[in-house]
Amino acid sequence: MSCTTFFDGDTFIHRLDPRPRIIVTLAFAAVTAFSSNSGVLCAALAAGLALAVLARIPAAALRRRLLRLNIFTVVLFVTVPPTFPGRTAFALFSIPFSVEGLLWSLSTAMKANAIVLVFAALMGTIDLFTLGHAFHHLKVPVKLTHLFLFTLRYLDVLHHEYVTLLRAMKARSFRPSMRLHTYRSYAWLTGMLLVRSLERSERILEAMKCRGFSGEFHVLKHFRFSAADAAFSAVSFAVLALFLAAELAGAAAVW
Amino acid sequence: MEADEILIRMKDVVFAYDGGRAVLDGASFELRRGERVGLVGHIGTGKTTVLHLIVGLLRPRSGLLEVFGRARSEERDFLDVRLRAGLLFQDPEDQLFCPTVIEDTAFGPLNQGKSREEAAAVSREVLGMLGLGGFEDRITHHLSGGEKRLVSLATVLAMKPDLLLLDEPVTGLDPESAERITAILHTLPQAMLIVSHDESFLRSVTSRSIRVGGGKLHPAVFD
Amino acid sequence: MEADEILIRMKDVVFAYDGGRAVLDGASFELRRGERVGLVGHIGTGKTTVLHLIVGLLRPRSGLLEVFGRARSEERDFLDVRLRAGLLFQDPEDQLFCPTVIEDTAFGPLNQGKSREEAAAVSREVLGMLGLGGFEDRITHHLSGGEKRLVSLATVLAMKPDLLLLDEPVTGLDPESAERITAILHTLPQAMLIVSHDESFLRSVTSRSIRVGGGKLHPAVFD
Amino acid sequence: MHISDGVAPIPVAVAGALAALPGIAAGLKVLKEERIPAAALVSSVLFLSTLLVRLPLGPSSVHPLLGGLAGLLLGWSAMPAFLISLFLQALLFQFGGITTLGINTFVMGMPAVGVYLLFNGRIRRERDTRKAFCLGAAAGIAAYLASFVLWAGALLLCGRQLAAIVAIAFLPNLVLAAAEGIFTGFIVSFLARVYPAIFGAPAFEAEGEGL
Repeated sequence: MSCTTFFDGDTFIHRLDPRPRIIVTLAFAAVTAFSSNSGVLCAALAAGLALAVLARIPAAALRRRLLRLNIFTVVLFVTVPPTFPGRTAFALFSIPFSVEGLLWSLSTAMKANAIVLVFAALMGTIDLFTLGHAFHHLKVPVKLTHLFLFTLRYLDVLHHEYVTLLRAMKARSFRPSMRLHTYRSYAWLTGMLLVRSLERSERILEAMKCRGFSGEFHVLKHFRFSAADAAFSAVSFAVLALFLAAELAGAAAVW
Repeated sequence: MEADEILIRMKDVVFAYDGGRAVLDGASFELRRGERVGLVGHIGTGKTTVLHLIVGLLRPRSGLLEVFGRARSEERDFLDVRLRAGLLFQDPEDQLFCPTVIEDTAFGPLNQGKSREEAAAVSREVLGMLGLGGFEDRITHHLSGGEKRLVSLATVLAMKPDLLLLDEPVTGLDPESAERITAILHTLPQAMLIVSHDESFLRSVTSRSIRVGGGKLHPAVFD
Repeated sequence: MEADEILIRMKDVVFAYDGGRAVLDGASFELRRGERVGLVGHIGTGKTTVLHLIVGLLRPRSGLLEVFGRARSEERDFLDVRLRAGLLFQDPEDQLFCPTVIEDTAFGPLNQGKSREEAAAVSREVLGMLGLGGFEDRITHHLSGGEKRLVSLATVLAMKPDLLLLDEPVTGLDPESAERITAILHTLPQAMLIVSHDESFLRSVTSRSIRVGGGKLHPAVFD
Repeated sequence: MHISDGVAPIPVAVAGALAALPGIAAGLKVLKEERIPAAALVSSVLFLSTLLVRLPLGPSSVHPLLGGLAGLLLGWSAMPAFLISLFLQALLFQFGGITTLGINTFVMGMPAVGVYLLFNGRIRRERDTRKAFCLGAAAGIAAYLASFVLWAGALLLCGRQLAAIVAIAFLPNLVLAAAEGIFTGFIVSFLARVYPAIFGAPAFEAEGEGL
């Protein structure tokens, strides 16, 4: 297993410049989080689904992610309506569930799902390293970009070390149970990885110095903003503008 | 137990890493009580894989695997194997994770359900046997390469295994440490399966060897 | 430069890690332009230490160290050494820290003050020479072990060094990759100091070898 | 202890981002270029550990959060480190969210920085295993509880109707804080014995006095 997998593929979404994809994702998330209009939320959810389908995100992976998200949604539906003031929709074990509470939970769930879908379709389809490069070109601070890239670079290396050590523990009959021994063993495993990773970081710095490192990082990857990217951006922002207009015009017509 | 009890029986085992081609493709062999068998072959042919299959860290795609007289296929079948078979990893860095030597040697015995006192006692005994008396409170991470190898061996022996699976126990060691380990292996009563590419070492320690190659296991003949 | 110019001169060098006993204790040797010298010795005897001393990652307690004809002792003396001596690390994971292959190979040239275009050009040239054409945009950590070693070598060669310091360049590689690296080393014009415990590899690539042992450096004789 | 997308209204999301920003900037400012690999590798391990370690607890198991440990090891750089690891969690596993990245970074990162300011001086000098364990446990519990308080506060800002969630989460989180403390204590005592220099966050400070 790799910790840095992404939804690889060759759809037109994959071929788009990562920079407009990042910006559109952020704009979409902001507009959706701002919305309360039922029509807009339905449209946002539909847009998210459409993009996920267009990006050919494997159904199983998508289901897994949505399931994880919606465990939280279920918590909302159980906890919010009983305490939300408003008309009673129904009562469960004599606990009243309010209509307003149910609607609030529903709209929150729709927002969350729509954002997750778009996030997965537009940004989850970018290789993480390319994402780092795109951040650089979007003027994210250089140190943050490189912290991100270095974190990614060694995630799988360290993951491999973790798995290997855990396997050796298993070979010595280690089985997790609710004992201090288990907590201690996991803690030592983590501690050992920390020690080794710090030592490795020193070797990396040595390797950097050997190649003349003087405090400056360089990014060589560049992107081309093509006609397709312009079209994608234009359509996306037009749709988002429509969402905003509908939201502002029909704010009264909630549900 | 009978003297010629079969400890390991592998029959037509097929194994492939995820998405890769088969590393083992119809591999068969047997190891009996008291036997010491070498496992030789080029890098990447699957020597380590064989050891990991035996303790269930990897699972075959197909084929039969019997260890200690019982067929093993699921995780819980192997729990008992791991209590009785000691696997020495090639790189001690992959095996040692506790702060001090004695904590590392006591880890296995504690997992076997021994009390702290018992685990400490068996650790001291094994460390003494390996000439590591006085190493108990040394920080494992600060030991030399040769010392780490010896401590790894101690962590395995502390579990009093019936079977030793050793992955390159003397590779890269200075001659002194290598000789020390060779001498120790000579004195141990357990059955052993030893991966090594050092033929003179294998000739000295084992009674026969098996060559891994082309996914199969064959009796090996040294030049 | 003269043909027999001395690239490295070490005389009576003493080195010890913090609080440890001396790893090198009066070590002396010379390496001349065009020479290819092997460095052999058991694990933990200080082979890697010698390479790290030469580029100033470690500093001797005492003794003389001249590289490229000048005595070197402080950090700034070594800045220039590092731009002209290419050190290949034992573990490619430590050396390949950039996301993509071309960024890794261009890292050195950019630090040497080359423009982006020049750095990219020299990277492409070196990658092509090593048979890695088309690897430019590959993510380094997805490469195979052999490919990582080759890319590490490319990152070093892209700096057009006058001297190569190679730490176990073929260890752990499959025979194919090892042969490929051996063949490449044969074609390179640079002087080389190569740490390896593979004697047949050293015999093929180097003209003489030095043995590290007991803190000293001696001419090595292979059996 | 994350807040998901959709829950936070825009003003709260923006406020959260603005609150996190100075800490992130400070963390980047004190992080010297040549310490970036060290900070990145340490935060990789923390990320992996929170993801992969499952501490058995009753019939279930829990993931550690390691805010306290992050503070002890990374100092102010824990802020950008959490920003990155929360971004990755949102992108790869749908924990947290993209609009709530700022709030979540604040919730996780500020307690880490607080622990650093409170405990770092002491942990650097501590060589006694037992005391190191206690300091680590205190750091772990303090950061966990502080994160819980910030999380609860942020959730209540998002809407009064979420109070029930906070109420339900209260008791379990006290137990989780204890598990976190024990786990962190063992890690810290390990490090104090094996590699005390690791608490030099000196590594991640600018020359002289960090901030």
